[in-house]
This record gives sequence, structure tokens and C-alpha cells, in this order.
Amino acid sequence: MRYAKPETAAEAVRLLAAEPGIARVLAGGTDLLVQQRAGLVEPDLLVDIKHIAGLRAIVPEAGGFRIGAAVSGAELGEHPGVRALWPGVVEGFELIGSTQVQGRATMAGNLCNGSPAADSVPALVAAGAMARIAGPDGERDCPVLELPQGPGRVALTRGEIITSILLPARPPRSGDAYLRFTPRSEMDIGVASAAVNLTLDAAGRVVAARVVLGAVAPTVRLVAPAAAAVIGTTLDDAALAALAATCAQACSPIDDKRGTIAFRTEVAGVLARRAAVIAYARAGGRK
Amino acid sequence: MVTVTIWGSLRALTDGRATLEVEASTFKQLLDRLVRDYPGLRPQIERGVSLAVDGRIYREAWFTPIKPDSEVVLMPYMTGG
Amino acid sequence: MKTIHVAATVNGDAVEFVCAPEESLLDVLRNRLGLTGAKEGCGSGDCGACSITLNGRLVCSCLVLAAEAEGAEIGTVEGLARNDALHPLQQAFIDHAALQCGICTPGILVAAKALLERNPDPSESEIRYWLAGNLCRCTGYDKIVRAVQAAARKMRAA
Amino acid sequence: MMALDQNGKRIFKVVGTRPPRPDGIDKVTGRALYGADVAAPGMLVGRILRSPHAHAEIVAIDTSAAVALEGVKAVVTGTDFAPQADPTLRDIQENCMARGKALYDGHAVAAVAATTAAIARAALKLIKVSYKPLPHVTDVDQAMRAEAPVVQAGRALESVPAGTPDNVTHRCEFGHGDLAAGFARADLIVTRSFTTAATHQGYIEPHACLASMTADGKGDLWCCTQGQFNVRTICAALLGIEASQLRVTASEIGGGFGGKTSVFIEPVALALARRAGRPVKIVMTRDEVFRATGPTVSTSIDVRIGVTKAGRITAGEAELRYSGGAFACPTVELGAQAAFAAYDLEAVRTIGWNVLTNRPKEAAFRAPGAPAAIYAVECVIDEACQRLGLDPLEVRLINAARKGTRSSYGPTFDDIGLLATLNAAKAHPHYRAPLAPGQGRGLSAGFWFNFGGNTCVSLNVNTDGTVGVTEGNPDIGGSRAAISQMAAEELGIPYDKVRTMIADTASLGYNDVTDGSRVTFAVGLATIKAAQDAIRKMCARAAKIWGIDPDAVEWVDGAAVPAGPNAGKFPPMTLAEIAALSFKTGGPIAGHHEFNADGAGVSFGVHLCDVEVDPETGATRVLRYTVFQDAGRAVHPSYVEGQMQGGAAQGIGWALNEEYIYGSDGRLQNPGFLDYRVPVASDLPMIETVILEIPNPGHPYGVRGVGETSIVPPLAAVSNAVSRAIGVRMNRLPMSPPRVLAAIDAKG
Repeated sequence: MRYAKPETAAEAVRLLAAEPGIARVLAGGTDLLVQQRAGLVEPDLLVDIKHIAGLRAIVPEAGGFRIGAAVSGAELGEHPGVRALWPGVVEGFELIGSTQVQGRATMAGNLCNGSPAADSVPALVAAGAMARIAGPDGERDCPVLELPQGPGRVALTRGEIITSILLPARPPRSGDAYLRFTPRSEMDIGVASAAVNLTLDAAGRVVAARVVLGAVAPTVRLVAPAAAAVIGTTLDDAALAALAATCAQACSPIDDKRGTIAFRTEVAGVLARRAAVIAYARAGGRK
Repeated sequence: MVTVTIWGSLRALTDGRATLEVEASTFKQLLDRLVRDYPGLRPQIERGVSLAVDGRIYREAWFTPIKPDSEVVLMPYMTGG
Repeated sequence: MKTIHVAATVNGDAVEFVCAPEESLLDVLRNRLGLTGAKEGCGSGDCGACSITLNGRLVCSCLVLAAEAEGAEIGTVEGLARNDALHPLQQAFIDHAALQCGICTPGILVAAKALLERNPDPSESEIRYWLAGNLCRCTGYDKIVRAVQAAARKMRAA
Repeated sequence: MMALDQNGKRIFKVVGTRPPRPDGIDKVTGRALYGADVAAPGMLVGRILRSPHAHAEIVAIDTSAAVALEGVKAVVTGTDFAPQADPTLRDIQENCMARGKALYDGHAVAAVAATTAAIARAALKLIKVSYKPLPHVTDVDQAMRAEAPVVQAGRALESVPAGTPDNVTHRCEFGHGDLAAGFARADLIVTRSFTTAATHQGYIEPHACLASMTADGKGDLWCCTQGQFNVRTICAALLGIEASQLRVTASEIGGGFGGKTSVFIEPVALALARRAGRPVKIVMTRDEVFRATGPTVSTSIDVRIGVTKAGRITAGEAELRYSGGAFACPTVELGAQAAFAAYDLEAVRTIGWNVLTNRPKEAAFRAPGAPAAIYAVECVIDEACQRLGLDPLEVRLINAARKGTRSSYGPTFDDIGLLATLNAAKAHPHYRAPLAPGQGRGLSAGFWFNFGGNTCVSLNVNTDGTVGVTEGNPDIGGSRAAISQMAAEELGIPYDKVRTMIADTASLGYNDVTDGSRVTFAVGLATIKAAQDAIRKMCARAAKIWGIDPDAVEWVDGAAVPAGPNAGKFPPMTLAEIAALSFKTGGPIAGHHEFNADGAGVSFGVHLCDVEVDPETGATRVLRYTVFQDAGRAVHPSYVEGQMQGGAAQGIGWALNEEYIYGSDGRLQNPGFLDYRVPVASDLPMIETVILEIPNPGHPYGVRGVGETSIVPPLAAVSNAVSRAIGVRMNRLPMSPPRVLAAIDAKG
């Protein structure tokens, strides 16, 4: 295996595109190196993107923030601006692994690993985040929602890398939240998860909503009927019940060593409802 | 004469008796005579047994004295973890 | 198979080594630099026994390639004490019987030190969630949390 | 002579204090050397090829390509080990390296030693094993059926009735009294069935060893183990060499809990080292530890009890079906004896079966066999209390075994601490603290036999007045401190004048494994007797110096003194003074004691557990936990508390999240710390401890073993708490959230 440390995105793209064998991007390595050590992947080339100028920066942009692909969970968590604007995105990312993993893991890495239970992806999709991608044909922006294609697969072509993720600006009276279910209080892969992003009007009625589920389908799932169930309401019990029901219907999970189909379906609805209540409060709504 | 209580599943090898009378004054004498009187017990005793004498458990201690009025209970060999 | 030359700093001392591209920093620390304080409990970032600091950031050294350590500042358990003066955490772990077999102790000490540098007065819950990535199978964590609190008190008073 | 208090009880100066442990500084500075921390010149890396099949015939193993690979120095398979006549050794050998059949996913089939880890890994890929997969069975109840695939034929002992399916290897039965009469007198009969999944000891240090063999057949083995003498006995037999030719040194051990009382990689490393003529180091990966070391038994249990309205248990009956994996396993005998051990019953019977499955060979895990059996009994008793509206603690007090109780496993109890432990729990504020809705409190008693075993100690008096204690039992939980305390106490010198070290197998007589909670009891007892041996010799030296009869000299407060006025007026001669003169007065002074210790005292525990269950997700959170346990005499209270807290944490993990999950393909699905979920720091509350001291008559200081009992009560304490919190009796471990939520939903 060869290890490369390009200093520009273009150099990284060239190395990846030119590699005949198996090439992988190394950011935090907290998924990739586990898979390599377990013999699940034997890369011929690792391209470490942590030395590319700008990829470790968090830069305000258009009222939101552009987060470099090599920013670690610990660094993101310590940024007051992002924490204040998108608390749900930050708490989703901070739930990944231990303090030690937070010192290395990146959002782009979590996204590109392609796990249906990736903790940072539901809140990113709920936030309408955009991934900036550098590739052989130049740069493009793509909604995070469109990247996951199934377990272990993302919609990046050969040689493409994510260089940053843009968290957009938000209208006033907005709030987001992320919850996941794990048997232990830390260290587990999410059995089910839900992110909710709400915007309210002055009277506390929901005017905009995005409800996204994780670990209950081959990819993250944006549940339009769930959003419809709360828009126009002040998140009363009926709206919350409808939210939970629509989420449960949107699930197509599997039975595995972490959870059952029945459990994931039921708990996804519970988590969506609870996350909505938190997001509503963060948006200034009073229950 | 010593009265030895044996555990339930051994009764199949001692014509159904739960207690046996044996003339013995030490651990080894007692085991030898048990095997002599009830040959069916030999495999278990050779695999190893413990002996509780007046509530105190001995493992493979041949010369442990046994008084006629002692409470003597045969037990499987003890292991731990 | 081309090896990589790396220069880095470990516990304040300059070190140089060669390593295979896929070799982990943990394997280099233990097998090439003779620093066996960091332990491999799982090799997958799930137990924390290999915890070190990399440029001040608490990480699992089994999930860092040695090649990534070029120019980095590395802190291991062997660097906690100043010559023969134990760090307050080390002394507290002995005084409070916060270890039994001790295999998790190096990782937990490095993690606890990183915590106290950020938060000199952590609550029980903050200590427990910060150390959630450091598995201990012997103690049930009770005395570990008490030892960290005791060391934090002592360091605040110092 | 020792100081006595007003009612004749001994006053201890060192025992009962909390001194720093001798190995503490090495462990907090990273200097302590564990199994994987040593290397040797010319050392090769050993790796093991393991079966991907749960059950398969090994038709052929072609190692030619591996042998030819540049950098490979040795390759071994099952045929490289001496065949064993003794069935126990034969099973161990076959478990270390398959012979003709792969019996479980992860079973070792071949091993290589090479100059680098990368070459060793590549060599494993070049070994061509042709398997003929066979039908497999991993569930204990299914394995007991006649039509089940046979894991090994012809392993049934004489206790198994003829015509029983082949996988059944053991049958045992314990108990006394007339069951029918007992059940006839009951106002309520509760019957329930339980299953518990296999769990792993979960020690954070994977097995590791460094082996070397010289051309003339002398072996040296460094390894993390609970018993280096036992390792020597087994490895010598498997390698076909004499015990004196093999020296085994125990490294510091990174946790064992019974899982390092056997061997897995050590004979393989020695065989490779002998073949290669160079040292070989093998370190297991975590995946290998889970797939191929010694998890607990998996169990299926039926329990029935009869109870009067007043809460008196009139009859108790249990049938235990255990599987100790692919090899014969007697652990069910211990479970069957322990099941009702805490109770004074007129009529009790437990029947136990062991059944072979395509799973790894069981190793002990802290009170082997007892946790599952006692869990089932304590759950049924708690259900009876609920249905009769009785206080669960009162019902335990009514039925508790006490001095004179005929135990369910045969012998009559001497002084035991269960009543005192129950009363301590009853008096503790935890038992009456208020509970909120969705919360539940569970209680369970627990027990372990403890035992003594073969033990040797030598105690050397140095000329500077310090004392070195050499013993043979690896110290996992702080026993070196406790042993130094007992030596200091008996000799009458300060704790820091004593240093306890653990010897390799060439430096001390044979010592049984560190297990059975025996070390502080048996090694402590041998240390006290070795100290008395040294004291007799020191008194004789003083007598010679004073020119009086040795019987006229006594030992008081660390010094020889004339035994009475007519013995003569001489100032006390301290240990240090006698030691300084020792060369001139007859030579070095040392005390020794070698024996097969008996007189170990049982240790009872009672645990209280409060939980909160989220009714919408089935998640259980442990809010409060208190452990009450009889230690007889707590030599080093901090480490007694540590055993109580550690056992509770392991028991909580066993109750809530830990399990071996096998797929339909017979392969282990969660061989790692991600999905084999041991409790993390943020899962647990502080664990309060209350130590009771009901002295064990079998030990001069009253010491009882404490290491194992503490894992027994949590299974039922947590289960009873969850059952009461959700209003549904839970009967399966672990109580993972999907199972708890399904139980809540089913309740409607």
C-alpha cells in the first residue's frame, strides 16, 4: 500500500483518478482503518486529505458555515457559531463514537463511509446541507441527500472527493435536533435515528419542516409526509402522533444483531416525535 | 462406621441408596471402600471428587481424618473462575 | 514494500523511525519505540486502551497511521510523570484503588488528563461521558470517577 | 501472642487498612509488563488460521505454499501435538489445534511463524484447507434433541442414561427431602422457564505469549495467565516434554475472571518455537478472543417453587440445561449445586445436563455455573413475592440458610453471613428510598463456594530487616497488597517492610490457578504459616543468643521476648536485629509453607438495584446499585470493594446487553467490543458497597474469598427491577431494549 499527502485538492483528485488499484481517501480514518485492519478492504493507495489547505477550516458563508472536509468532530463541537446555528447537526456528529473518535472523525468521512446508520447524515439532510465536490471534471455542489446510495455506496465518481460541506443560513425562529437509539449510553452504532428541522412563524405555527430518519432503510430517508403532518400546527399532540405514524410507515429496516424490524419501526417514530419537540423549543416555540 | 451422603445422580450406581455406611477413618480409605462396595462409583471417583466433612470441603486430601459421627458428604470436584 | 521515514516528538523527546505505510502509530510506539504503556485491547477504536494525545487531541493510536505522525506532538502515559514526580492523576489512582489489573489504566490516565486540561472541575456525569470510550472490566468505574474528581480538586487547589 | 480486645477478638494493626499496592506505580506509569509487552532477539510473529465453518470435517491441509513463502520459519497443524490419553488434556489439545474436525467458528486449524506480521498474514492465506461442511447446532435445547447434528459422539459419561441423544455428556442431580409433600403444602406454586445467552469475561487484554525452545528441549514461556503452573503442566504434556524442562513466567495480567485459567495459544507458540528454533510471539486479536477463547455456558432452565401464604418456601425444583460448547463441560454440576444454596429447604432437587454445541470451549467466568442458575431461582422467588404481596427481603430472611442448615448441595452450613447480609440490606436507606413511576427495585441473594487448593509460599527475612514473600498466584485484583498485609501482621512489622513477588514455575513449588476466590484465603493462610515458621526460627536464634531454652521465647509486636519472668531479663530482640546477626547465628532465615488448603468459607452477597425503563423504547437505565457481601475479614477493604463493584458491573452487562449472537450459519456475529456491549462508564451509577465480616472459622484471620460471589446476584437483581418497573416478568437474558419493548407492547 502507498500513502500520499497531497497539499492541494487537485493533486488529491489526480492521485485518486490515476490509481489503477483500490484507492481510498483518509481523513479521520475511524471507519477506514477499522475496515482495513479487519481485512474488509485492502487499499493500494491512501490519499490523506488533512494537509490540503482550507480543508481544516470552518468559514462563515452566506449566513451559514462552510466546514472543511478534514474538520474533526471535536473541532466542530468547539465552534460556538456552528453550535448556535445548527445544534442538531453538531449533536448528531458528536454522538459518533468516543471522545477519542471525536478527535479524528470527520463529517465527510462519516457521509462517504455510506453506513445507513451514519449519525451525522440525518441532521445534514434535515439542514439541507450541500457537499462541495472536487473531481477530474472540476468542482460541483450536490445536496447531501443525493449522495448516499446504499450500504457502503455514495454517488461519487472515480477521483472525486468532498472538500467541504455548507450548512446554509437559517430564517429566524428555526431549530433542529437529532436523536438516536443505542442500547448503551455511548459507543454504539445507532439502531434507529431521527433529525428534525423546523421553522416557526411569530405565532409558533410550523411553517417549514424537514424530518429525516437514519438506520431504518438502506439509506437516510427524508420523510415528506412527516413534515406535512406538522406544517401549519403548533406541534400539538395530534400533529406529533401523525408525525410518529408517518415516520413508522416510511421505515423499511432489517433484522440484525442490533435490532429488529418491529423495534426500529416503532422507535424511529418515537425519536422523530421527541426530536421535533426539542427542535420546536430551540426554535422558540412554547409548548 | 461412617455414614456418607452421596448426591442424587450417583444413586443409580448404588442401588438407589442416598446414604451409604462405610468403615473408614480417612478420606482415602472411605473412597477406596466406596469403590469396593459400589464399583459403579469408580469412574466418578477417579475423575475426582470433593468431600465435605462436618461442613468443611476437602479436595483430594487422602489423609483427612474422619470421625464416626462426622457428617460426610460426597461432592463433585470443585473448580472456580 | 517502501517504508516511510517519520520524525515526530513523543513526550517532548524527538524521535525518528521508519514504518510500513499500513503500520499503526500504536504498533510503532510499542514495537519500534519501546513505549509499551499504550495497550492494544481491540484494534478497532472500541476500548480506548491505546489512547494517546496527537497534537493535544485525545485519540486512539490504533486508528492513526504511523505515517500520519510526521511532525506531530505525541503524548503517552509514559510522559505523564515529571521525572520521578507522579502526575496528580497517577497518585490519585493509587490512593483511591482506581485500578485492579491496570491494563486500561494508561489509556484512562491520558484521557482524564486531556479532560482536566479542558475542564478543571468536571461533574461525575461529564467524567463518565468523557471516559465512555475507555472500557474497564475490573472496577465498575466507581473508584476511577472518584480518583479523577480527587485529582481535579488537588490540581485546582495547587 | 497478639493483642485481643475486650471480648477476646484480635485487634489488627495492618489487616483492614488500605495501604498502596506494590504494583501500583508500575501500572500508572505504563512500565508494568503484560503478555504482549515483551520481545526477544530473533523473535518471530506467530498467527493462527481459524475455521470459518461452525462444523466441518477437515479433509486435508496443504501447507506447502505457506512453508515455501520467504520469511516463513515454521508451520504446525494438529498432527504436530502428542496424542493425549487423558480426556481432559485431549480436549484442551484439540481445542488449541483441531484434529480432523473443525468444531466451531474460529476453531484453530493451523499456525505459522514468520519474520514479520505481514508475512505471517500472507502465509495464512496460502494454507489450503479443504473442509467438508457439516450441519451445525448452536442452541442448547435444539442440540439436546435426537435429530440434532452430533458435535462429538461417545462423550456421554456413565451418569447419562442410555438412549439419551449423543450431544448430552453430563447428567447430575442434587438435593434432599420429599418434593411431593413439599409442593402439597404450598399455597402457591410458581413455575417459569428461563434462557441466558453465553457471555464473555471481557478482559481488556487479549491473550498473548512469547515462547522459546532450545535445541536440547528446554522451553521458556512468558504469558498472561491466571495459573503459570497449570500452563506448565498442560504445555509439557501437549509438547511431550517433562515439566522441569519448561519454565513458565506469568506476566502482569490484564484481567482474567476465569477466562485465563486454561491455554489457547501457548502450546501453539511452543510448537512453532520448537520447529523454528527461534522465539515466537503470538498475540490474539480481539476477534480471536471472542470467537476462540472460553465464554460462559449458554443455558435453558426450568424452575418450580412452592410457597405458603406466609412466604415460607416448602419445595424447590430446577432443571438446568447448560452448553459448555463443543467439548465436555462439568460446569452444570456447580450451577445445580449453587441454585438453591442460599435457602433452608426441606425439599429441594436440581437436575443438570451438559449438552455439546458448535460453540467455543467454555472457560470459567467468576463463579462458573452459579449466575444463571441463581438468576432463575431468584426471579421465581421474586415473582412469588409479587403474587403473594409479600416483601421480597422478608421472604429471603424467612427462608435464608444459616448455621445448621442442610445446604441444597449436601453439607450442613457452619457460620455463614447470609442473615447478617440480608439484615444489612434491610436496614440500608436504599431499600426504602421512594421510586417514581416507570422505576423498579430488584433484589437478589447470591453465593459462591470458594475453595483453598495447592499453595506454596516462601518468606525470606533479609539482613536489613525487610521481608520478601514469594508466592505463585498471578495478582489481578490487588492480592499482593493483601498478602503483604498478612505477612506484616503476623510478623509484627510495618507493611512497607514487606514486598510480595510472584514466582515463575522454576522458583517455587506448585500452586493451583488463581481462581475460586482462593488467593487471599489460601495464599494468605500459607503466608501466615510461613511467617510463623520464620518466627519459630527467629525465636530459636534469640534463645541461643540469650542462652535460654527456645520454648522460653515468644514473639510479641515484631520482636522475640522472654516468655515470662523466670525466662530471664532480656530486652526484646526485633526481627531486624535477629536478621542482621543471622549469618553469625546459623545462616539465612526463611519461613516456608506448602499445603493443599482446605477450610475455605462460602461468601454470600445481596444486591439491590433500582432501574428506570423508557416505556417507549425499552431502554433500561440503572439508577442506583448497592452491594452487600460477607468477606469474613476484609484484609484490604479497597480491593474487597473493587471485587464487589467489578462483579456488579459485569453482572449488569450480562443482564442488559451482553450476549454471543450466532447467525443461522453458525458464525459469531459480534466478535468485537462494538457489538459485544460491555457497560461503559456513562452506563453505570456509583456502586455503593457494604462489607459484612462474619469470620470464617477455617482461617486464622477469618478471611473468606470474595472475588466470585459478586457476579451472581446482579442478573436477578436487574431482572427483578425491570420486571417490576414494566409489570411483566422477564425470563430471558440479556434484556436488550428490543426484548423489553416487545414485552411492554405485548402487555398492551
